[in-house]
Amino acid sequence: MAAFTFDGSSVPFDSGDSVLLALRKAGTIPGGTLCFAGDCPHCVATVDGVSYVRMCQVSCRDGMTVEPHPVGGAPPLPDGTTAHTAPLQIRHCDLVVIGQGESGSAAAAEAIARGRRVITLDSKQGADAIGIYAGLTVLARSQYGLERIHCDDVVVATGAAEIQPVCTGSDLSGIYTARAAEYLLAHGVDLGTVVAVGDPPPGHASVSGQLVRFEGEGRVAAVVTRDWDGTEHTHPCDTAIVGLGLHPRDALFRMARDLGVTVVGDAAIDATIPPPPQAGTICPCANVTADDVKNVWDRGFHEMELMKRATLAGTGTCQGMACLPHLRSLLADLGGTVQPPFTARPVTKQITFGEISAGAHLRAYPRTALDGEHRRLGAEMDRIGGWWRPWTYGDTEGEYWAVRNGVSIGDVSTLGKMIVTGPDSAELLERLYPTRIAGIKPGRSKYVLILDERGYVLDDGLVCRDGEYEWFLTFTSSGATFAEMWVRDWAESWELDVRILNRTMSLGAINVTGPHAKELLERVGLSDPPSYMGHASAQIAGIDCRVFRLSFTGELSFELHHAIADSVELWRALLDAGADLDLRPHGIDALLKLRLEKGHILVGQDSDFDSTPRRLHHEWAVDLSKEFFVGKAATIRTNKAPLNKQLVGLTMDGPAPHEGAVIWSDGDYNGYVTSSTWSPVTEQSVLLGWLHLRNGELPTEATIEERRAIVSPVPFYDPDGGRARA
Amino acid sequence: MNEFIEAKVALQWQQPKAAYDVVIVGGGGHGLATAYYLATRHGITNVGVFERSYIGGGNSGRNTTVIRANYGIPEAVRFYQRSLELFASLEDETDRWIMHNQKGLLWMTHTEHGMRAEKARAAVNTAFGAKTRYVEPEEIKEICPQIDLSGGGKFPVLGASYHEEGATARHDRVVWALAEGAMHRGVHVHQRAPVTGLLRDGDRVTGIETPDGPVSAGVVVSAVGGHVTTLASMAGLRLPIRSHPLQAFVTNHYAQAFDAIAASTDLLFYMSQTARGEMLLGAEIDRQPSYSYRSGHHFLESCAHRAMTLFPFLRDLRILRQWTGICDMSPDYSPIMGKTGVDGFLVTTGWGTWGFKAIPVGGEQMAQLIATDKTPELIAPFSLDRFARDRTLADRGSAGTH
Amino acid sequence: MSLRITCPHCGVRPLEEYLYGEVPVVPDDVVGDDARDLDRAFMRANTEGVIRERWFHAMGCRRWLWADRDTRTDEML
Amino acid sequence: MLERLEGLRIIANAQALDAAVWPNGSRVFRLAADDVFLLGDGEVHLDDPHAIVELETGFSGMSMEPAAALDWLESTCEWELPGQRPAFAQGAVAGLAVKLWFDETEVFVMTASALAAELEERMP
Repeated sequence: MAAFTFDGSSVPFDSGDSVLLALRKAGTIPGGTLCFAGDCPHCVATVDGVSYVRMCQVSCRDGMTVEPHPVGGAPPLPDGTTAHTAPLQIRHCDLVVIGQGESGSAAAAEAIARGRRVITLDSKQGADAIGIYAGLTVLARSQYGLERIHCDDVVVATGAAEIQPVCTGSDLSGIYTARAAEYLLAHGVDLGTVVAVGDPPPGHASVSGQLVRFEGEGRVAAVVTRDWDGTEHTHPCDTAIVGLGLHPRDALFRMARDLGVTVVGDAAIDATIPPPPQAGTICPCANVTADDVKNVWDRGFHEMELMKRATLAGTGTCQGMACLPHLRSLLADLGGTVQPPFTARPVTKQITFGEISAGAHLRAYPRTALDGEHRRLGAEMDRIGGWWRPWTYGDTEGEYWAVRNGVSIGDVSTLGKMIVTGPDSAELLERLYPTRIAGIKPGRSKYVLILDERGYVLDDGLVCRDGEYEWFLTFTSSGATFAEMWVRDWAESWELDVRILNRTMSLGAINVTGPHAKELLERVGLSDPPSYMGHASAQIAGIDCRVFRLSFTGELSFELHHAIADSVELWRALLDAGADLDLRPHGIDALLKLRLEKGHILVGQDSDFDSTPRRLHHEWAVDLSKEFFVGKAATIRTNKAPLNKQLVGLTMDGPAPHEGAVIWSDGDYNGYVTSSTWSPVTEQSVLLGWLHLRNGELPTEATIEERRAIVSPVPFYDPDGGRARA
Repeated sequence: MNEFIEAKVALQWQQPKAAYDVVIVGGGGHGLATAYYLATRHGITNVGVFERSYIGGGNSGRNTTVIRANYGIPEAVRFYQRSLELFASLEDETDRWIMHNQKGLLWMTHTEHGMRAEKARAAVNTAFGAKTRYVEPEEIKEICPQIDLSGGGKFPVLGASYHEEGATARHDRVVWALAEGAMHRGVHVHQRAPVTGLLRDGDRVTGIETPDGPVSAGVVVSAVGGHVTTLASMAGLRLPIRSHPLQAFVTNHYAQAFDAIAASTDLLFYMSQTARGEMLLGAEIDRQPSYSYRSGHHFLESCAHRAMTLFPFLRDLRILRQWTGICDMSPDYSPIMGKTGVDGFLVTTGWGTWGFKAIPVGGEQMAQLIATDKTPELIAPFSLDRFARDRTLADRGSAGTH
Repeated sequence: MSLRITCPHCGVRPLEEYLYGEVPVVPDDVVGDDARDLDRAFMRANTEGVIRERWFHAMGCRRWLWADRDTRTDEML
Repeated sequence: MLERLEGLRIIANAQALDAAVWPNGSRVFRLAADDVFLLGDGEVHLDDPHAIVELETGFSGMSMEPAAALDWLESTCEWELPGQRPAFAQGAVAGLAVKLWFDETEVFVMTASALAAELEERMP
């Protein structure tokens, strides 16, 4: 016969039995008034590694393992080694009906007759609604796994639960609600001598009087009732059955009431307020007794929510299904008014992390077309500026020297890139950028800052002009999406006639940099390189490129922009052509070193939330004589305040302090290091950092990691830029 | 009876008076702490706290209970370090159990850039007395054995900043200890007492309107969460505040086994085990401003998934309940405290996602300001006029989520 | 959150496909260039009620749309 | 496997795109009112002197058998797919920005080439 393991013992079962039914048949049953309906918390156990599972809601499977929760304690944290997964199904319909009892079925039939697309969920058929969310969206767990159902309307027809008895002895085993008893009898379970109170199941009569307590050792042995005249009667029994009335299973409705969800049938009945409990456990999940509630009340906790928080009643597994009627009754008795139920929040049926995250994904980081090339070359890849990029090919210093002394290539495909055309394109850019745009001639480029309306630096990049109405813009790698939003937003708000195309993910870019860059590019077909800060179209190794002459590394540099379909071919052609020049690629680690020697800022690393051009020493990139640009009013406004800090260059002997190190002046905090590296070519550590002014003056030196640092002009290397312009 | 039932606190409710020296709008942690420190440190007890719901029913009751001082700028590190110290002694001072538990906070990172940021955090923390150091993966594993350092093969842990004094406390207990301490000394706290308007005499605020009539006040302090711009507008004041939802969820309770507070900036979640044994998780704010307390399923799915990436043991844990708070965000992720330019009207706001951890220090400093009419040095940088003075506090370090 | 927003080009899509865009509004009673600039940069009505806002459909057409939303309920109008 | 697509990207005013005559046999994906991704050979004439017309290799795509595609989309797509054929639709699928073309014989799935590897990992 099929069997499962419970608390180390084998328990046989009949096909279709729930775990709880099989246990009852075997004579092993937990304490508390069992409902066999998934409402009460008495039958929770650890089933196949998942705790807080109601045994009445799980069908037996051969070989399954069921462990009771520790008495008076909590189950241990699992180790996550089970392979429970739930596939995700996303469905769409007009109406979801939750509950397929009489009223639910009728609601569904009526809607179907009107031609609406209806999805029904019924926990008796293994489909538990987890929550109703804005959208509307219903989450459910069914035989198909996790279901996410997007719909316009929801009908809650979840019926009503039976009220649990609260009195001395109500935690004994052998006590059932009326429906549970009916269910057990229907499954042929012998209940022995039965005593019923309240409304009994069919075929049983109730004893008269009011329920006072249950008696017994572990198992119920007698029910004690009291007559109207105070006389107590003891009724010996094997099984006690209590029919105390119903209260609505309306948590799903209450959590979504303001979303236009409707409730029908027993789920819509007024909650029965039972007589105030005098003794016994009100909240079985958190083990809160009637006396506990009275004690807390007496010390001023009169609000339902305060009571809940002060006792934890209602915060456990059943989320108040067992305790809420009694709490309301007791608080009404103590305070004279019936308080509304405490809030209902998702989830209503508990769900595991594994189940809920079915179909969830981590953030995706795009890869450039050269990703495979980097990996083949042994690069250590890292997430940088939202992309996967090569941090180093394993020899950062070698990569560095290749740029300074020879020639090197780097993948800068991640740069934000945008085409702007249209009759108003010049006007748009003139308003967007804080520097003059009109004077840029076709074939020329200009370094630009982007300011927000607060006058703070958001991003930087280039404006390149192709023709009267044609422009190409670049932005930082991490700024591309923002830049597109920003440009489109302003263009729309000014109602300018422009065309905008974000080319970030369509164009690759390879930086060819180093004293031998020109020589290398000549070999692959660039006979007429553009002058510094110029750009031109050219065929490089047979590939259509737009060649930009600029320099971030401080050496002679050309950026080759091309369709990403050609990236690999271009990259390999360059590597081949430069083999005898000791050409090697450089990663981001080397690039950051190279640019820092030149004092080029990295927006986001060297700049901060409040970085005005003045604080960044970039006033040269702002032309306040322009009639208008975004951030102009703010720049004028902030320039009126005394300057308090600036980004400065610093040099030190010895190894580079770490980035973020604190800068001290005369023993006081005076800023922090934003960028820091050992500079091989100048043989010192070079830094950028924020320094506060003292009495309107920048200090000339400072202390960093207990060593002396000198405030120094930038660039630290090749200050007149001769190498980049070579 | 469970061991967590509040067994000592006794709240003493009074009828409202027609006038108080100080009226505090908002009976959450900050409002009650202000009242508590006014009463205990300055002997000012003719104070009325007006709460539109029940005490601690706003963000004080909806947060994720983390206490930490590992911020990114000196002003904030100093401020929150003071709060951390006040929290540590609050149990002794009030003789009430707030379940304060110093656990240590691990802020994991998975990128070179992230390592740089956590090292920077450790540096500025150390400089201002907060105990934070950079730790390598081996030590992370010792502190938090449940972690999968490979991040499911997708987000390997490269390092972390370890904030040794990071702690948690039971949010409600903090509120009640402060409420009781204030009430016991004569402060009036009124629940279900909404403020519907402000009394004005010229430009000066002189009291509040309530459904039960006007209440005059020597000074009115806004300590509300979520609706501060609405209240401030009654004083003719515009604030740089946007209110955003912040969501969280808990599991059922399990035996204590997860000792640290764990967070990851790249994966955007944080997690701790409560005194009762629930795993408590949260993430970042929703991007659009909103006053809706409604929880979403996308947050739940996504946050659960991200957390499982580092902590595979979570897979079989059952989620019990999710909820939402409303966070008042300032443009620079720092609080706004003190005078407003409107006589008789003070604010303590902009608490974003970090209001709980500032409760004692926020109350202490506001009380000092009220008692002395001078802005204490510790909160001078957080004044409202910093935006006009171009002295915003660029604290990317606090733009974390808890 | 899991609201649904109607993109005029793409159709109804969940909120997670969009990025938020705010439309700052400076009241007329804020006067003076610096005061207006400061207000636009930092101050917010933070309305409890219906606001007009912008959403950028990042996962679809990558264009901005206008929407009205009640911040008390998150209902899209 | 998603293959890199080679087409034309055309940004022009909406009226010009509405009026354009597209080459026979080409597929026209209207990404936005002013934005077309065109797969196919031939000349395009547009009544917009400021139109941007560029070689576009930034997308990758693959063809799926309709039943398999719908099966996959049912577990990854939070919005309602178009009912008619042929149809173009775009939005988040498996958490990524995906563009879909439906006709009687296939579902053509496209995304940015930079995310193609990620999308493949998220496909059946």
